[in-house]
Amino acid sequence: APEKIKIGYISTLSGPAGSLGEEMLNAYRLGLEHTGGKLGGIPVELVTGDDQAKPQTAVQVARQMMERDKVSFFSGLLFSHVVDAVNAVVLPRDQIVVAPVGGSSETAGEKCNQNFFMVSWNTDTMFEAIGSQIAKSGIDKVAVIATNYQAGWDAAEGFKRGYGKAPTAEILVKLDQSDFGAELSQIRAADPKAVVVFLPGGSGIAFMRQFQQSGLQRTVVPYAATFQADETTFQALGTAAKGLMNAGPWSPYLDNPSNKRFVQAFREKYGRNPSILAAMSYDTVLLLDKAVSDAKGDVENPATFREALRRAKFPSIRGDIHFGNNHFPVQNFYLSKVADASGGGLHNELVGSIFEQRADAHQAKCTMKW
Amino acid sequence: MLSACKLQGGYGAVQVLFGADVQVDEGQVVALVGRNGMGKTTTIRMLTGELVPRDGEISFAGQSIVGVPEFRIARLGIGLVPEGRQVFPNLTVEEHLTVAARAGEGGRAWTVERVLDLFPRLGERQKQFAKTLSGGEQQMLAIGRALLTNPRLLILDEATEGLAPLVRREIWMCLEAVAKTGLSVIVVDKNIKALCRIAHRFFVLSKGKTVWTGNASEFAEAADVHRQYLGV
Amino acid sequence: MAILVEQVLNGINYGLLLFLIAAGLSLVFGVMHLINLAHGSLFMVGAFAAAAFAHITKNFLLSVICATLLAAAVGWLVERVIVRKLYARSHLDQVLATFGLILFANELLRWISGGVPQYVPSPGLFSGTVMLPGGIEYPAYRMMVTSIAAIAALAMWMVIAKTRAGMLVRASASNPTMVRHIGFDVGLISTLVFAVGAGLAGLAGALTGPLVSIEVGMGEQVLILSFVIVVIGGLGSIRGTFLAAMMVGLVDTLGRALMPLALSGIFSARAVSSFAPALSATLVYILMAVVLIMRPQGLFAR
Amino acid sequence: MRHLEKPVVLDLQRPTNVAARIVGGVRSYAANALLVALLALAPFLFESHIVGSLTRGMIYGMAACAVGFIIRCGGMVSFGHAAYFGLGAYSVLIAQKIGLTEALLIWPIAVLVSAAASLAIGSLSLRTRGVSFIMITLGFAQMVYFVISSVQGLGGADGLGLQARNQIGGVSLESPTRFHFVVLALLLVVFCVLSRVGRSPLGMALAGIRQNERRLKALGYNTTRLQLTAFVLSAAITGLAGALAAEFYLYVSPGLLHWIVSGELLVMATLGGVTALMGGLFGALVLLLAEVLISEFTTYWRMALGPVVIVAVLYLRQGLQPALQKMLGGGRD
Amino acid sequence: MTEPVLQLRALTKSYGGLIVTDNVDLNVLPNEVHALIGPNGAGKSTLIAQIFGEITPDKGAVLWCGEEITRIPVHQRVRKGLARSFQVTSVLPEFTALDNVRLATLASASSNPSAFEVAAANLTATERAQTCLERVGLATRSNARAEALSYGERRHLELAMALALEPRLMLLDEPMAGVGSDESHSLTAVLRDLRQSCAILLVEHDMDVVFALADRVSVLVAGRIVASGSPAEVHEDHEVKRAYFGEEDVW
Ligand SMILES: Nc1ncnc2c1ncn2[C@@H]1O[C@H](COP(=O)(O)OP(=O)(O)OP(=O)(O)O)[C@@H](O)[C@H]1O
Ligand SMILES: Nc1ncnc2c1ncn2[C@@H]1O[C@H](COP(=O)(O)OP(=O)(O)OP(=O)(O)O)[C@@H](O)[C@H]1O
Ligand SMILES: [Mg+2]
Ligand SMILES: [Mg+2]
Repeated sequence: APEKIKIGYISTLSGPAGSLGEEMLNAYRLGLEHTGGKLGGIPVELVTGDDQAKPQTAVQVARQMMERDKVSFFSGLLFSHVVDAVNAVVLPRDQIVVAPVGGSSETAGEKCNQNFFMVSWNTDTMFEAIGSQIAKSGIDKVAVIATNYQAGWDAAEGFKRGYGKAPTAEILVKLDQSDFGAELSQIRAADPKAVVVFLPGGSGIAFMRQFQQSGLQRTVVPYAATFQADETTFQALGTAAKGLMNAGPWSPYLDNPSNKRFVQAFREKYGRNPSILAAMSYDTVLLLDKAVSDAKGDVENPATFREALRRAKFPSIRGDIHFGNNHFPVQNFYLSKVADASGGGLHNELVGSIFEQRADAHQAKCTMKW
Repeated sequence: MLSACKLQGGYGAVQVLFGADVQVDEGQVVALVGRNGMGKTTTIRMLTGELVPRDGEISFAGQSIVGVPEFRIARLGIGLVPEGRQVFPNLTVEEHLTVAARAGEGGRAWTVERVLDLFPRLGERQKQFAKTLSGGEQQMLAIGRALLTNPRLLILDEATEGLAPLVRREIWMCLEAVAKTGLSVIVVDKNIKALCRIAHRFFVLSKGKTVWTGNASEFAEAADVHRQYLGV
Repeated sequence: MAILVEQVLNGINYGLLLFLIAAGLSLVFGVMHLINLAHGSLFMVGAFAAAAFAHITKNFLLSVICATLLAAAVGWLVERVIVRKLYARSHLDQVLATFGLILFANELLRWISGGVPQYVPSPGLFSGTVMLPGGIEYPAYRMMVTSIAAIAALAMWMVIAKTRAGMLVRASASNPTMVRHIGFDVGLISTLVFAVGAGLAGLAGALTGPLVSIEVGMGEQVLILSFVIVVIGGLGSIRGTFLAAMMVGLVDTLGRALMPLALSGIFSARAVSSFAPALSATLVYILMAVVLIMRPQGLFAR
Repeated sequence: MRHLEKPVVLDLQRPTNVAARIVGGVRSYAANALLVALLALAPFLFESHIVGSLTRGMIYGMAACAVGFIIRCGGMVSFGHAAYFGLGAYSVLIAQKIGLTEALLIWPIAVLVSAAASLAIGSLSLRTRGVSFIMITLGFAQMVYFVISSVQGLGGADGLGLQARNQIGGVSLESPTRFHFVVLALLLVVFCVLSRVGRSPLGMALAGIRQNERRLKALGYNTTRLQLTAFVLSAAITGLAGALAAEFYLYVSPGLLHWIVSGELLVMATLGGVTALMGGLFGALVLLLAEVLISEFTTYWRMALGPVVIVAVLYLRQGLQPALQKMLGGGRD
Repeated sequence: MTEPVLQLRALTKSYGGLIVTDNVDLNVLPNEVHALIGPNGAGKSTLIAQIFGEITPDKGAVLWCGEEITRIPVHQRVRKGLARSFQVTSVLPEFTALDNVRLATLASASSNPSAFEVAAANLTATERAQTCLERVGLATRSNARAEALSYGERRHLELAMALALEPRLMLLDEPMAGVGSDESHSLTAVLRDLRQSCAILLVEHDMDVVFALADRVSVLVAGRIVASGSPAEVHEDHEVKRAYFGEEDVW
């Protein structure tokens, strides 16, 4: 076993999304604090690199980490296109990637890889959960609005799968759109009871604010994935977030010892609940800690480390989870609702569970067996 | 009223003036003559503050104006009709006159009406943008604009350049009329004959240096000066 | 039919908003011939400042005024320290230096704000909707913003076209040396114009704040669109900028609304829904290309 | 272009003495020669990641030199060269998708694709001049950006990875050193072409167009066609650089087509000095190395870069290459 | 009678309501100097620009040796043998005088400038350029940058550039503007020399020059030709006196 484990931590640390990267890095560090700065008992060095949310930059950083820093494995990724780019240069060289977030339907399906592990979710599964929840509550007219790119298409597909049929209106908008006058009029014309939103970054914030001002909020219930409606966006959304229903595999109010320790420690440090991105980042550390210890520290041997990751029974803050054959988790999904917090501000109230031990829909397309 | 002594300087490292002098008294018309490129325009640029002399002294109405910014000098009462007209292409004739107008003292002050009386042609083209005026019209506009700032000293640099004989004559007649109002004038021109009619005093520039000064009759006599410094 | 009317209204609305953003840019270009890439950054400063002032004063109107003034003050400072040295330079140098300003401004604001998107509440009075004739329910805040933009447009046109100050500004645009010769301090005029342009950008940012996400980098998104508008309108022409902003607003909005319908006869639903947004995003640029090919100097060249 | 102070003048009066000519030649190319030597020796001197940065710098430098070329010759400020850069890169992606792996086939295709696009875009854009030209080139580049980023088969807005680097006649380019030398060789070829064209009657006419287009027309030159020729040449080179970028990153995404890339290429060209043949290369290397070095210490590295760029523009008016050349003893390239 | 090199037939151009060129008929014979005079704003420069192709006329035709060229672009007209000078000097400021002229000789040598030969190596072009500079008396200044030349020298340089094109007709728009009297003499001499090889359409306000050079004079007033004939005839023409010269000659 090596004396020290070097983690190649690539994330978006500058630019508009830099704050998300920072939130995740904070949680990752908190996780390492809780494991005593070690993984499986071996001291850890965190080598961080900023990808600027650009795949090309990420490739540069990843190469540098492999060649100069000789990292043991990669972690810390945020955006799916950056994950794809890093995977392209890293996986063929038998380096293992354990990403907290950023999995696309392709990496879960045809492009699944034995060296790639996704700790959190697949975007479309979350929207599958939303679709299924809306269907359950008997809503018959739904509008979907999503950004016109792979993740947006995944979200729309996932929704349809869960909902069981096509929505009344499906609107795709360009990346970074900030004016939604035309779209809100279209939604109003469709007269839906719910609107499902997948607009990443500032686009989503702009939509929610204009949605609030349009008066549609009185008749239409907005649904989104939890990572769009949590502590990372509350400040920017203000009252526009209130009433937003959201689905995800985790809530700060899940009742298990790991989660309690995490949430409490995070609150002490930052004075608010952790976001779901922070949670996934923290959970990654818990997974790695267990896997390294199972592999007896032999992280330099991909086969051993891979097996350990696959079968790690770690004390996840999400409770009971395990990896499917595509290295994406099989887990529960919960419904939350943004509401006023008792101490002022907003929080994500846990409403109930949607799916139990749900595997994503792409597992069948992945040929990997283990 | 204005006196410039031993002006030296030029553009960056290029020295153009090597001791140019000009003096103008109240109500006097002074002609500055010399061949092409001898530094007439450069001298004027120093008088109006566009260039700062490396050496020499300029005083106007009893105060030194070396290093004073151009717009302050203009406000002290120096009006310029520059070489090449320099009208504002995107302003109409009317707007030129509005923008330039600054109140002058007494009943003799120039007003828009008086300028339009002097140049009836401008009155006909009040709404036209200056870029669409012909050369002569632009020249009239440039003179009108300078007059409206109600200067105490008017400087004209090649005001008849590129104009038809008829218009040229018109401009000369206007200048004569203007000079009669008691305004001090410095005029640069190639037309020696016309200058002799209106100017009281002559300064001849050669290679950036004032080489001859004298009054109109002396100048008319000085055939050698004409030959040597003016090439006629 | 009603939806079409509503979409036209959306387009006009968006156009006026864009005008407010582009007006300052057009003014500065028109007078100083300066390509100011940092205009977007001033827009961003306005939005962030409004959020901060709203936090302190709890008063929307006050925060907008303060933000506008702050942006104007920043403009004043930037003009005196940096921009003034750029007037006599090539457009290329201007692009480069103001690009440097963008980098700096973005990082500075990221550092100050912690990189988290900011929030400014929409004012209580305008948080609801208004009922327009024809049964169109419309966000009151948008109506307010666009009326302010319309007033700003009118005021700018009046000042520039009708007042002596406006003439002076236009004169400085074409021949600053001659303006000095008739007794005006062109340096001061430039500083003032730049500050007014910055103030307009700040006002636009402060007013747009409640509609969008106030975040670092918001300036660059509006920057390109503003330049497109200024160029279509004819460089430096406020009237042209106004017309171009309306055209862009309408083309963009109607494109987004109608493109899927237009394509749906031809392609499969999947292709339509993914291709329509891309195509409507290019519409504005197609509009610009067509205008420039027909009239290289823009709609209203000076 | 109002203020390109140091013009491209064809000096007739070269020293006649051969020795003096050689010494003079070496001195007036000193900055360029040093840089090329540094690039050539880099794989033996530096760690691999620094070599990687230099390779990247050469790729962007090639594109920036092409951008600088049409400013110097033809007075065209293009804000849309990202389109040709991106098209070159996407050509590689598409070629690989249809099963090609021979670089000597793929790269010319990339060059042709970019050249063809620039022929169409350029002939429309060249109806305008000045700021309108800047904006219309940007407009066309944005169209290309939005269209390509909506094509699902090319990965949409996310882009796609390449399988591996292409080969030259069966020789793999996977080795960073080998790839570095291939890029360097291509860069030198590009410089030869640009230098030769710059001294030709065409280049002279183009330099004339920058100064006074109306005069050139009055001399009987079809100025628009000459400008189009230069524009297409520049775009073709940029396309080659784009293809190399695809090979370098092994990942192609619309980010390569984004207007910010056009802006960065302009910044590189100007920072390095548009009057200099190799200005763009200097600009690109300095900018990218600064990014790599400063970002080691802080994620706020742009806060330092901004003022550096501003100061460079205000006080280093000619750009880096001429300034360095002056330090090394006179002459120009 | 020889065929005119240039004929204008009912040429008309207006801006908005203002008719700048009004039904102008004009011809220029080979090797004649045809002067065009008229008050400021009469439309002389506009007419020159239409002949040269920079402005497209609304109506009428421009004929070159009998062939219609009303709508062909500038560079093709230059190839046919037209050249012009500008009312405001127009040279390439960053080039040397020699390179300015060489650009002209290279243009006349081939319609498509080569991209791969070295311009400086084209010795014939260089020699011809040098000859043209000599003809206008600028040989000693051939290596000075154009921006460093004096105004009068720049005027001469412009003529040299026009000469290098070996035109059959030169359009000269106020070649004497801004030039002092001694230089104006030398320019007049150059022009007199020039008429050996080509026809000249001369716009000029300096009547001394006009009467020294012109074979024929046409007078343009408010866009219309009001008189045309030999210099002496035009000088005595009543209409012209009223509109252009004015009655008495005190100034
Ligand atoms: N901006 C400038 N930069 C450098 N040199 C200049 C500049 N302007 C003029 N010069 C030079 O200064 C000298 C004097 O020029 P100036 O314009 O003062 O002459 P002038 O007597 O007015 O001539 P003209 O009769 O032609 O108007 C000339 O040799 C000219 O080339
Ligand atoms: N683009 C335009 N729009 C409107 N009017 C114009 C335009 N161009 C020229 N004009 C008008 O056409 C008339 C003729 O102008 P032109 O420049 O041809 O005169 P000119 O005879 O050359 O005068 P000068 O001797 O002063 O140079 C002028 O009255 C001018 O105002
Ligand atoms: Mg002069
Ligand atoms: Mg004229």
